[in-house]
Amino acid sequence: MPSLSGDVGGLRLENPLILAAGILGTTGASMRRVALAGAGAVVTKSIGVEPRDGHPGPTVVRLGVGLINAMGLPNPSYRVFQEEIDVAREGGVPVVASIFGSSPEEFAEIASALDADGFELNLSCPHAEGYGMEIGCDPANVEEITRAVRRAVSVPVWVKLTPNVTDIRVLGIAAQRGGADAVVAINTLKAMAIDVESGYPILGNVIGGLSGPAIKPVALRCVYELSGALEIPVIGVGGVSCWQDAVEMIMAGAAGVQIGTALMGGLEVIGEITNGISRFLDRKGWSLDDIRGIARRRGSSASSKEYPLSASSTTSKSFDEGETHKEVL
Amino acid sequence: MPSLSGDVGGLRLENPLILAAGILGTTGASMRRVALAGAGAVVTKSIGVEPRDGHPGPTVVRLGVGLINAMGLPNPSYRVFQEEIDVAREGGVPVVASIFGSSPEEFAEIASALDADGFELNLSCPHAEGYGMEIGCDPANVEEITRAVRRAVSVPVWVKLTPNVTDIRVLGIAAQRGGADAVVAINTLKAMAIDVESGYPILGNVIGGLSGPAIKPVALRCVYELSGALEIPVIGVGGVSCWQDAVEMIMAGAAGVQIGTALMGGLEVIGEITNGISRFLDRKGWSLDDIRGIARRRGSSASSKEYPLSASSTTSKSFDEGETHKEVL
Amino acid sequence: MRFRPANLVIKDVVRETAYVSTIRFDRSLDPTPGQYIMVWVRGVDEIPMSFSAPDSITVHAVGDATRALCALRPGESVGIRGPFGNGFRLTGERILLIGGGVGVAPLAFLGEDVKTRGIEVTSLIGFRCREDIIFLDRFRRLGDVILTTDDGSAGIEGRASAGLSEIDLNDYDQIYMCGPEMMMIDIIKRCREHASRIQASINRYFKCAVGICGSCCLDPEGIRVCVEGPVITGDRLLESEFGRYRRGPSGMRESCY
Amino acid sequence: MRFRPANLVIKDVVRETAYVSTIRFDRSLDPTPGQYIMVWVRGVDEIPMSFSAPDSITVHAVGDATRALCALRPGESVGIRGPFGNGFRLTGERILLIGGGVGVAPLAFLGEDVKTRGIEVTSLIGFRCREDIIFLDRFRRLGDVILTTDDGSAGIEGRASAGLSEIDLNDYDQIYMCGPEMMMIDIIKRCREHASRIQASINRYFKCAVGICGSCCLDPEGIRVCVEGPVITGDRLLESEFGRYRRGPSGMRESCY
Ligand SMILES: Cc1cc2nc3c(=O)[nH]c(=O)nc-3n(C[C@H](O)[C@H](O)[C@H](O)COP(=O)(O)OP(=O)(O)OC[C@H]3O[C@@H](n4cnc5c(N)ncnc54)[C@H](O)[C@@H]3O)c2cc1C
Ligand SMILES: Cc1cc2nc3c(=O)[nH]c(=O)nc-3n(C[C@H](O)[C@H](O)[C@H](O)COP(=O)(O)OP(=O)(O)OC[C@H]3O[C@@H](n4cnc5c(N)ncnc54)[C@H](O)[C@@H]3O)c2cc1C
Ligand SMILES: Cc1cc2nc3c(=O)[nH]c(=O)nc-3n(C[C@H](O)[C@H](O)[C@H](O)COP(=O)(O)O)c2cc1C
Ligand SMILES: Cc1cc2nc3c(=O)[nH]c(=O)nc-3n(C[C@H](O)[C@H](O)[C@H](O)COP(=O)(O)O)c2cc1C
Ligand code: FES
Ligand code: FES
Repeated sequence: MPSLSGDVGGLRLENPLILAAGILGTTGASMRRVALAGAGAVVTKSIGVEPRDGHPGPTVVRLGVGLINAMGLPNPSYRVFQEEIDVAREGGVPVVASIFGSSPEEFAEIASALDADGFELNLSCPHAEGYGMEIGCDPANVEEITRAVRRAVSVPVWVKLTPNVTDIRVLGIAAQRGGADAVVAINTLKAMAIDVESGYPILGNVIGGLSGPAIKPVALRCVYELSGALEIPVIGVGGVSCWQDAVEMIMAGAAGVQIGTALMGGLEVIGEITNGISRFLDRKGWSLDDIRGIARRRGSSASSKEYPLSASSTTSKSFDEGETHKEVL
Repeated sequence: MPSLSGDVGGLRLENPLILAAGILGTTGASMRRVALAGAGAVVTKSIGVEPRDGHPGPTVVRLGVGLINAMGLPNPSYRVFQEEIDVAREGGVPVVASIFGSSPEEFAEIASALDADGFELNLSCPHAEGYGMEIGCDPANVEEITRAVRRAVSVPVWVKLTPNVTDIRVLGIAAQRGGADAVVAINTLKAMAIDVESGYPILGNVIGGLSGPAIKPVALRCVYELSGALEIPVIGVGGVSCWQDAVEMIMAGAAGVQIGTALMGGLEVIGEITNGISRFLDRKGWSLDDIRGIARRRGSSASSKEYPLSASSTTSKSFDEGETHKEVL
Repeated sequence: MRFRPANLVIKDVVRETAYVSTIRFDRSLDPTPGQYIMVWVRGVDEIPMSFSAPDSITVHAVGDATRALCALRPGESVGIRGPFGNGFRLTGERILLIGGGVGVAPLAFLGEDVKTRGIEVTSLIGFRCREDIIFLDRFRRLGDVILTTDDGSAGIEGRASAGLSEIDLNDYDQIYMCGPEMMMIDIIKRCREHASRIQASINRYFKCAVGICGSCCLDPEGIRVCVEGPVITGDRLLESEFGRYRRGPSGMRESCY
Repeated sequence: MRFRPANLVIKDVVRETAYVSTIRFDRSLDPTPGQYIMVWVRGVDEIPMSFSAPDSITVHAVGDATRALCALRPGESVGIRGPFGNGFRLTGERILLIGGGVGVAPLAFLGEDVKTRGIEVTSLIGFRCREDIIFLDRFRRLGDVILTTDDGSAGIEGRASAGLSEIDLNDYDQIYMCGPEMMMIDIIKRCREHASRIQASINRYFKCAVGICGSCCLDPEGIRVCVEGPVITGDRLLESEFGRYRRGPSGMRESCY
């Protein structure tokens, strides 16, 4: 089996599959469980300065194509969160603390206070007033906040970007300028759902963020655009639910791949994806490095109308039809 | 049966369901066929100044959650398109010409030359260099182009907006200021797909636009935001594939609803949706006006934590479980 | 599969006590006893509720959402997601139900469900006082009932555990439990040797109810109570945070009550 | 259901003539004769191709994509979407196949498919010259063959229609046709009275192949040839644009050839 280990945004990971922020990340025990289920690293729930209960329910709407959530950044504040990080670390993989704040100072305050293997700056949550994408849409904020955290800590700093902008590359460049070790793309798309029987918006917060298979094509485009524009690595997230999705992300240029909504189907999906990637590389005789960003190299030949490179010299028989892209939750 | 007729963006329609631009809109005969299948109005393929063959194939990627297309605005130019509009009009419903250009002058040139029941300005196509969203992301362009067409013609002018921006309301306000009779939201989301067997981006143009069920939650949010910010009507489009989707759009504030990708399943869906809306209104004893924008009125009570209004006094037995929201293609 | 909240019309609302009402819907949701639904009281909140029958929930009005729920009238409706969760696993020929307060609701449903299969049911149910008693008739129809009240106004005086002396737990193949956390942990600890035969329906703070947000996770295993529970066996509870602490909506540890 | 392009590895490429090659894949796609696939020659374009057998296509190199396709070697692969379209509808006991050029490909597949069901097959196939002839052996194995060449270098001299005099169309329950548009419309017009018994596989400019983009629509009914075709009956073709004009990639009308 080919090795899946490598450096992802300044951390050495056994495999590139990472638990996404806000998914089973409230308690240390649950992150430890995800780590033991095979994740290469885990990211915590986003943690702020003060405790927050989050938005009233419903906080999620499940759709056939994904999930809309408006949790509202519930968290117990960084003051009580170190113990959760410590428990999560017993899982034996790096624990990245996702943090949010309303200013560079708040971000730096939290990052300085927590001992974690890395920090992910949530500049992208689409449903919390005064936080997340409300400040993260402005490249000047992104740069300044990144720099503040970069100065405050010595571990890797990742910046999680919102796709709800005209050009995500501008945000990526700002993060890079601020000293980020990697960008993470994407957070959820601003979305809503209405209950036709009553006319009520379903989410307690009316507007929330769309995740799951629906957003994967958008996430992939963002990863492709960012990896073409940046020198720092890009970590892909959004709708990954099978190994093919993860391979697509890596082919678009991702150094690592985060997984969130797909865990709704159970933690087994982690092992299924990492095994799937291994089997795929094995069948093709490729390494992770061989396929990372391959879409850009291939894509440029498309426009130049060159003769195609041979896609594969193995027979398609080895491609199990049962392993087709699982497009829906 | 309750009446579905009414004014939509300056046009009197028998029902609010409208064929979306670029869907079966290349030939007059095919638009006539869609009209005869029950659409309240039809919008043509986007027409430009010069003939364009469009992008090399593949031009579409079908996913479980939707479709990604990069047609590349193929069109025979407005110089030969009047005959198609004339044939389309034999369908007995208004024919709206979708047009695109790279400047206010080009837009005005095309609009002045065509005799149609209305114009829809494509300021939102995400995969054609120099056109569509490349110019339509800038509110100044939107306003200027809208004004130029508004001056050139006397029929209703609709402006189709891109969701690939931070705040779509800014574009809506620009269109309104330019004199638009309505805005149409949304065009597709910038997206891509990669073939894992070969590493090639699937679309000939690499990047395309995502449509279908995947984008409906985003479209709904855009319609909700726009209808709260504008005085002119909003026409909703994006992922509508069953009557519930159409009702959701209207509840979010849409005056009319366009349908595109769902026609992949056959033209019958048009009748299914309009019938579904009628039956729903009938069962509830509501009119289209009663439900238009209801989500905003309900939504505001959510935050004030008032006691709930009764959703319905009919029994849920009349809600056929077979009629659940069809979330996937 | 249905994903969005379904519209459920209320058929009737029966006031059981001053603070507890049973809300019956106009159709059954075909749940397993012990399963729950997320009930969306539109404009207020969405909260978890166990079934007290295939077509009803029994609600203790303790806050905004439960109060709003109890104030709904027949013909009005709620949105529901579910049924969710594992529910009680039926095993054995003779079973014991131990319930406290509104926690007796899912047990009454369970008892009625298993009774049709010829299973022998004994119930031990406790309330604060005579006025709080609910479903006594339903339990009597199932078999022997031991009743306790904290103030002795009916039945044996004391917590439900006071009724334990009336029975021999060895007589039962399985023990099903639902009630206040301190009551449940107290009983589980008293009869540790039977812990693996105890199935307890527990409460944690549920938000997503689909096993993804992490709000309901039980230390130290990280059990997602919303999907792997709400019914957990006594032996697993003994090794957990249960009875020591729980987490509030922010994820902050709180004492349990 | 599979949505994305499937990866198909090429097993062998048989050069049939200077410009025509048969590309055999390493597995069958289980098509109905007359159905087609969208073949993605990666880095070049995606084009429609009829099946010449359950596991092969036969390609006339006329431009970028078809040339690139014919240049692929065994072990290389293409992406395919499909099978798409209606395919030929089998009806009757005695059938006639009328093909021209590379258009004979789907007819050879049809003939071999129906032969296993004991249907009597006669073929009338035309080519420009002796060097262009393909699949003559396959058609001979099916039954009587009438061969024409434009230059008379083999068989009857003239277009395929020149061979019509050799047969009585009344002998056939159904007539299946594929070839150049002018050849097909010419024959359909000559035997108008049989038009409803003619099934012709026609070409239009396909882009999406899922019935949504409108590129392939046939006037005046707006038939979406990619999903409702590519096989259309002669009587509908007589009432259509077929043989008068077609549309290019921009939607512009062009003369047919
Ligand atoms: C699986 C399960 C089954 C339940 N079944 C029943 C039942 O059959 N009958 C009944 O009366 N109650 C039941 N409950 C408890 C019920 O959900 C809470 O009483 C209710 O959520 C309180 O909401 P509120 O807005 O009225 O009160 P609040 O004032 O919001 O809260 C009162 C207390 O209820 C708890 N609570 C509030 N929201 C939630 C939530 N989303 N998830 C879990 N706990 C919450 C908190 O501990 C809080 O301190 C059940 C809880 C769970 C987890
Ligand atoms: C249903 C159907 C089945 C076909 N089956 C076969 C077959 O079995 N064997 C075979 O050799 N050819 C077949 N063709 C024709 C084949 O698709 C074209 O020859 C091919 O697309 C040419 O592409 P190119 O890039 O090589 O040439 P180009 O230089 O791009 O085009 C040459 C000509 O081919 C036609 N064409 C190009 N692209 C398309 C397209 N996407 N759709 C339709 N026509 C197009 C145009 O008329 C164009 O003028 C079929 C076409 C259709 C619609
Ligand atoms: C229930 C839920 C909670 C989330 N909470 C957070 C969060 O606290 N911080 C954050 O940066 N992203 C959060 N996200 C976004 C995810 O980390 C991820 O970016 C997004 O869901 C897309 O990935 P997915 O499709 O794999 O879920 C949350 C997503 C969901 C569904
Ligand atoms: C194949 C295809 C072609 C399209 N062409 C156009 C176009 O020419 N002009 C335009 O404004 N929108 C075009 N669109 C966008 C649609 O009009 C519509 O905004 C979008 O598809 C979302 O709606 P849907 O989900 O119902 O398809 C096209 C969409 C598709 C799928
Ligand atoms: S309530 Fe979200 S994981 Fe259980
Ligand atoms: S090719 Fe697009 S509709 Fe037929």
